[in-house]
Amino acid sequence: MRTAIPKSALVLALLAAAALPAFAAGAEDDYKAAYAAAEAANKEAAKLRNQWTTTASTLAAAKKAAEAGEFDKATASAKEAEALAKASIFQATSEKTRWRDMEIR
Amino acid sequence: MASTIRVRATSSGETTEVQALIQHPMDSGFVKDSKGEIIPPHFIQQLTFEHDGKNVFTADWGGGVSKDPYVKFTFKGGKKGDELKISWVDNKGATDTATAKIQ
Amino acid sequence: MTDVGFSATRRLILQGAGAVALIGLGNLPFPALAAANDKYPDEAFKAKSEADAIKALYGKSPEPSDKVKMDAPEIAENGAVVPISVTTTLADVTSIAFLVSENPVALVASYKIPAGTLPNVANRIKMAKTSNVIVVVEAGGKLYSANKEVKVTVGGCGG
Amino acid sequence: MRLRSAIYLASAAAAFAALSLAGALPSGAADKVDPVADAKAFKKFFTDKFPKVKLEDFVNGPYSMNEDLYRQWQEKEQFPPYEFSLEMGKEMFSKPFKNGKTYADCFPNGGIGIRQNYPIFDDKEGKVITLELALNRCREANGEQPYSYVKDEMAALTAYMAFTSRGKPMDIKIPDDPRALAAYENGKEYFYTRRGQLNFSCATCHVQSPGERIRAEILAPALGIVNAMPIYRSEWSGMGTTSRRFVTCNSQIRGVPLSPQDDEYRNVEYYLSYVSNGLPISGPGARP
Repeated sequence: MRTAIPKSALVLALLAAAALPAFAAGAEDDYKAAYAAAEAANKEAAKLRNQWTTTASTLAAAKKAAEAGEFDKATASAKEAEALAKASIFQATSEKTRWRDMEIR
Repeated sequence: MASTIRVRATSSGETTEVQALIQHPMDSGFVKDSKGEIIPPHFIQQLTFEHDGKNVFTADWGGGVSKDPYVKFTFKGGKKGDELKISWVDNKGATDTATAKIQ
Repeated sequence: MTDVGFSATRRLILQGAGAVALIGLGNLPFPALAAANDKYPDEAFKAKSEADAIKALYGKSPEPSDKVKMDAPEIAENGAVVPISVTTTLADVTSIAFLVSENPVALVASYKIPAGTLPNVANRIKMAKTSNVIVVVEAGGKLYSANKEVKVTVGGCGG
Repeated sequence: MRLRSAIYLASAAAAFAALSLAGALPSGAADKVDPVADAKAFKKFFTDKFPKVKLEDFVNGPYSMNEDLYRQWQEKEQFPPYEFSLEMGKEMFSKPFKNGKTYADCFPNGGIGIRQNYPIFDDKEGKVITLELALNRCREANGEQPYSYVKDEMAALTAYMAFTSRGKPMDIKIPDDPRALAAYENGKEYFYTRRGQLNFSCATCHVQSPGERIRAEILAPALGIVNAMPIYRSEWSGMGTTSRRFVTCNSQIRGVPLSPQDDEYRNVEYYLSYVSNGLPISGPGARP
């Protein structure tokens, strides 16, 4: 039994979540840039038919923090969302060929 | 509208086995909806079965009975073609009644 | 709700419970049934613990009996729908009650068994979490019980 | 900077996860689409894995894998929870539309006993048509509003149609048409592709782990899983169609679900139904 799956999924999730902000300057502009980047990445994931629910919820958290004027927090969330979206893109791209390894034949 | 009551009553000659399924949400009053608000209690409190003018079974229910509740019991007597009368009343005062023929 | 409202409701329902349902007088807390049938054990269905519920229902406590046979799953497939049934060889059974000790309200169902109806009942109940299920059988004026733990991994009470 | 390396790490983790999975399974390029060989291998995989389960019993999902569950199911089936939906479907099916026509006018054999043929491949459109899609198209063609694809009326209608096909072997045809083969292959790809933050494919649960518990639930085998649709799930406290199952599976692994009846969902249903050919229709079903 390949029980490695949930574990590796967890690793992936943790690593993605670890993409926390290094230098949140606190400016609204930083947030806007980070949010736009995250949104763009998530759009690309949508094209690949592989968005993650966590990307959407992290984006929502970023927006909420920004509305409350907490731009450090908002930027951090936006960057996390971007990392999540990029991980989903990577997943979709690599699975283009890898899915066959799972196939029953 | 279709009845909320489904009954299967089968006579073996000596006894009659009765199974009933009622369409009802049976909200206990302890569950929250997707918005986090409590769904108010809404459940059947009493379900009665009469055969030949006589009560053969009464169920007193709380909110802990499953949605679309089910119950099965057996009584002595009852023959094919006899009628069974089933009624329920819930905590909001709603009721329904149906009759079923014993098979 | 005021007393006036309460008795007005009572009258309405006594005149025709069906009509009340149709015009959707709904949302009355508990009095409706008390009016339609005063034998509904309201207090017992408000008790939190099984001991209080049994006391409210019967005014005494049961003793365990191997003549009460409960059929319940080891692990419920889903706490929302747990099939439980009971049969007994005891004579003169007048009622059978099902309780779940860990539910917010312990008493789930109480069945009146008139003479001529066999003392076996099957039903489907909700369980919030892993808990003891207790069946109480009233026979010849005495109370007997059976107990079984049913594991619940998906709770049937939301959340 | 940190962000970049985090993504790289995340990517590496995903790659590692994929590789560690790949290791145990034979890999190789499949150039030719061969549904007949696929279906044979699919059945063999499950019958080898569960030698005690009869082929036709796989349609009973988790109940075929666990005795305690089987007993609870038998008890439920005495008066199954889908009964109301089934009756509603029967009534709806025979009730004419405003223009006087009925669902029967849209289907071969008046819609009775034909569920085992769906999804079909429509060679005019070049696409897979599921039963749910065909039902809504029938409504629209007769001037009625379409229903939600996931529950309520749609589940009731499909419950009734499945009921009239109970016991009939699933009989999905893949015509000799490159578009049909492409749809089939796309469905297969969807089935085996890992997605969502949890990095699960449909196969992770329903091929590798059926019979095991994930949290509380016993996973159903993919073989015959569509034969039981639609289902009453205690978890949903109600009925759901095949689309509903796909949507909820996707959300559970933290993937954003597609819209019901998007091409991928239609194709994956086509694939899953085809590889379950020969197994009886058992729907409507009841599931935990």
